[in-house]
Amino acid sequence: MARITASVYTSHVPAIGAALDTGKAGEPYWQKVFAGYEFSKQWLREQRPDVVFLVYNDHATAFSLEMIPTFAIGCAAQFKPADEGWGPRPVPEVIGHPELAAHVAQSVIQQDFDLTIVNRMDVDHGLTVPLSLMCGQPPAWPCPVIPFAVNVVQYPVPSGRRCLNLGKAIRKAVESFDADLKVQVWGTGGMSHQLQGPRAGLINREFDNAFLDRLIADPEGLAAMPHIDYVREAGSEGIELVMWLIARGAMGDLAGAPPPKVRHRFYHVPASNTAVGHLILEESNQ
Amino acid sequence: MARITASVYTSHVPAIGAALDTGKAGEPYWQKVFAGYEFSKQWLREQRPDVVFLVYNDHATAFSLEMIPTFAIGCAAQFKPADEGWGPRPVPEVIGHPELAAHVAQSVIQQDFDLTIVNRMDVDHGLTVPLSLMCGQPPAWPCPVIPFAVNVVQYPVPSGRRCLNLGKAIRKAVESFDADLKVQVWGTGGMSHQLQGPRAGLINREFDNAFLDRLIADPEGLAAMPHIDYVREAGSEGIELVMWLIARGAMGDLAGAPPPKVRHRFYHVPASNTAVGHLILEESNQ
Amino acid sequence: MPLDKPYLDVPGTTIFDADQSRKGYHLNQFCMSLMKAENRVRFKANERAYLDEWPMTEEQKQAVLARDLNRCIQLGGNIYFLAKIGATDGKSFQQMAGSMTGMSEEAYRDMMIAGGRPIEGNRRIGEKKPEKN
Amino acid sequence: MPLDKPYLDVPGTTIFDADQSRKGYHLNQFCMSLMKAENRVRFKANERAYLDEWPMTEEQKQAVLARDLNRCIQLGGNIYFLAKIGATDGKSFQQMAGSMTGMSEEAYRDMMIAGGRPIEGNRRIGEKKPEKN
Ligand SMILES: [Fe+3]
Ligand SMILES: [Fe+3]
Repeated sequence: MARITASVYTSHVPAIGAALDTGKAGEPYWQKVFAGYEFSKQWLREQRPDVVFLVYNDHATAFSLEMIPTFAIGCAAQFKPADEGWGPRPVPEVIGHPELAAHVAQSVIQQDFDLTIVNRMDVDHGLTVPLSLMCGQPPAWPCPVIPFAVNVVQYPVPSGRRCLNLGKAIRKAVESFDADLKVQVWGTGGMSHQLQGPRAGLINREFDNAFLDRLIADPEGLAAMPHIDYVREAGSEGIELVMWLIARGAMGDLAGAPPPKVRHRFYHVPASNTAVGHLILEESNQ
Repeated sequence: MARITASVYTSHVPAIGAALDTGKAGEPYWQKVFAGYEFSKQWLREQRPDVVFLVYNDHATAFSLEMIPTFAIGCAAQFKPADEGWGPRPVPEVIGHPELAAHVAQSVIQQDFDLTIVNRMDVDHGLTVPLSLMCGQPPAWPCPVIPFAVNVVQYPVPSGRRCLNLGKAIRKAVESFDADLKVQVWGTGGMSHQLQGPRAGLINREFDNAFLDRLIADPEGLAAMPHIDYVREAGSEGIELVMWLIARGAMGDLAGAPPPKVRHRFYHVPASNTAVGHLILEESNQ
Repeated sequence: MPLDKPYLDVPGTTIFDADQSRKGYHLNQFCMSLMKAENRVRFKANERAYLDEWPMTEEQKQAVLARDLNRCIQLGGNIYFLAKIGATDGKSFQQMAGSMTGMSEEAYRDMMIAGGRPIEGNRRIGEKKPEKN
Repeated sequence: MPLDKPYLDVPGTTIFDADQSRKGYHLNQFCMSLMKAENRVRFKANERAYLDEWPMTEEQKQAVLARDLNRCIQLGGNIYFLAKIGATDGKSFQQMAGSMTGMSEEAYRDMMIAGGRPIEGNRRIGEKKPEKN
């Protein structure tokens, strides 16, 4: 049977992708960011999953205002890096896992999550920057990826509670898949940042670090935090952090297993407008 | 405050639209169908709603396999009748109600239904045939309509229970809208029919009439019926009947009010490949 | 396949699930293209050439050319998509549905007027049928 | 408007909700069109003519021409859509964000390097600020 082995959390700042793609990764400004992922790249090589279930949000790229799905699961065989206005990122195509994706879709819909099934979509920096941070610049990504897009652009976005429960449902779905696969769930976006209006540039270190603490030790409590707290404390785009609760909900401790091991934790300000946060949690019964 | 005054249930067979549009409505074959809606047209004129919330399914018209939303709410100001392969039906444009639609979307998403918001879509016979049956052939539809599309094309479709609960959530949403509107919820599709394979043409009168009985008197029990029973007993396309539970869930008796009044009930076989069922339930405290 | 499929014992019926959808993706998207009048014209002018623009299997193309809807469904087609071929050919939904049953158009229409195909004997594969239908 | 909006007291912040989305629909869809290289070329060649192809309000068009992103947001624009204008102009997200704060590009960048805009004094409209920012 398939099983979830770890969850990974990381910001997905577009400027990080741009720095890599334009050869600026060696500059001191960016070195401070990439240094936080040195451990992670090594860890991913050692703990290489068979599939990554990657939770992210589309930034008005694949989804315009014509159709805004709350939750969309990518069931295609491949996904192209999107042209977000300055040409597609020069990174590998994303290879999907249609069988597992379809299985998760079926299982999760039957657990009363009203997914939108997507068979064709380009993926933007929300998905490709975490892959770059965790894998560097390989000629191909190390394993298939299932893109799972969450609406955090138009209010109301799904609640923290809904996201945590969705993670639990994804775990059940993965565990009922009839093949011996190691699956990681990644939650991306955040941490505190605001890209709009006179308050742009907002950063809240205390909020961010408390969020990381609670994500590790008190996810059920954290899931009760209302949207307004994210917006007020972490900036209008800080709301992306609700997506981390999907990955957290997929960990075994919420289904009765022992708490996960914290393998890595990193926090840095700034990358462009954003506070970068990163966490790796491993199932302790690995 | 807005309130729900009634729910209407009806099949939405495309051939009924074609019969009307090509002047065949007077033929004996079709007269037997339209006769069942004479009362309903009169009733609708008398009980004219300010908005119809119309639950239907898209038949591979607005949604291809690229994106398949489980639940999609139409928030646009207008919706064009679709070209389903033989040109658009010669019926009026559908005028939406963007304010109420957006309010219901916000409220229902916050009640943990993961809607897809749609701001541009053409509507097919699933939506326009019920309007034709209930309104005849007017130069404009009598009121704004909020299209609510449910995936019943690709398995798994949402469960009966999920649909009934969605109806309850829609009721709460409508009742918290700050304008004095009379809203009807319509559930469409069904009844028994199968359009594919050697079993095409299946009709099950007993199942259909029991479904109508239970929809009136035991919606909570009916909501527990699994998909396989719809498919086995009512044909592969009979699964559309789950959508009737959304309209039923919006009635007040499930929130503590007295049972609704059965204003009209009609059943006829056949219209093309399909058993036609039709029901009008009125809130008793009108 | 690891998907749970409680519907496999329903006779003469193919449920359009994720596996079917994946198998039939390009077949169904081809059908969808027939919703545009200019594509209908191009398809009718040279069916084979139009089909060759789509990454469908040869089997799928042959099934479309032969208008063998049962075969199309086996190969991943869904009836709501396949209906666009029927619309292009000027066929009604009743003609299309009937064509899959092995019955003549007239016999199928008469069966519907007489109340449709009975459920008895049609619930499960191998079930004893009380009458021929 | 009957939508519940608990976020109206957050200073310098516009939440992109259904009302904003409706107001800004065509403005945002115009922005989206700039994701295609040929549209970027056409827009740059004659901005006014390109904007006139869209059913936007005159105010929205003026705000785009002036690159007044705060005004665009007021008129229903969303930052992820507006970012396509920035990309067309060759601006980074940091330059775009900074342009809305009234700060110089340099001052904004330095603020970010120094740890960003502090939360103290920025939680609620009218809140006393412990320092100028
Ligand atoms: Fe983001
Ligand atoms: Fe239908």
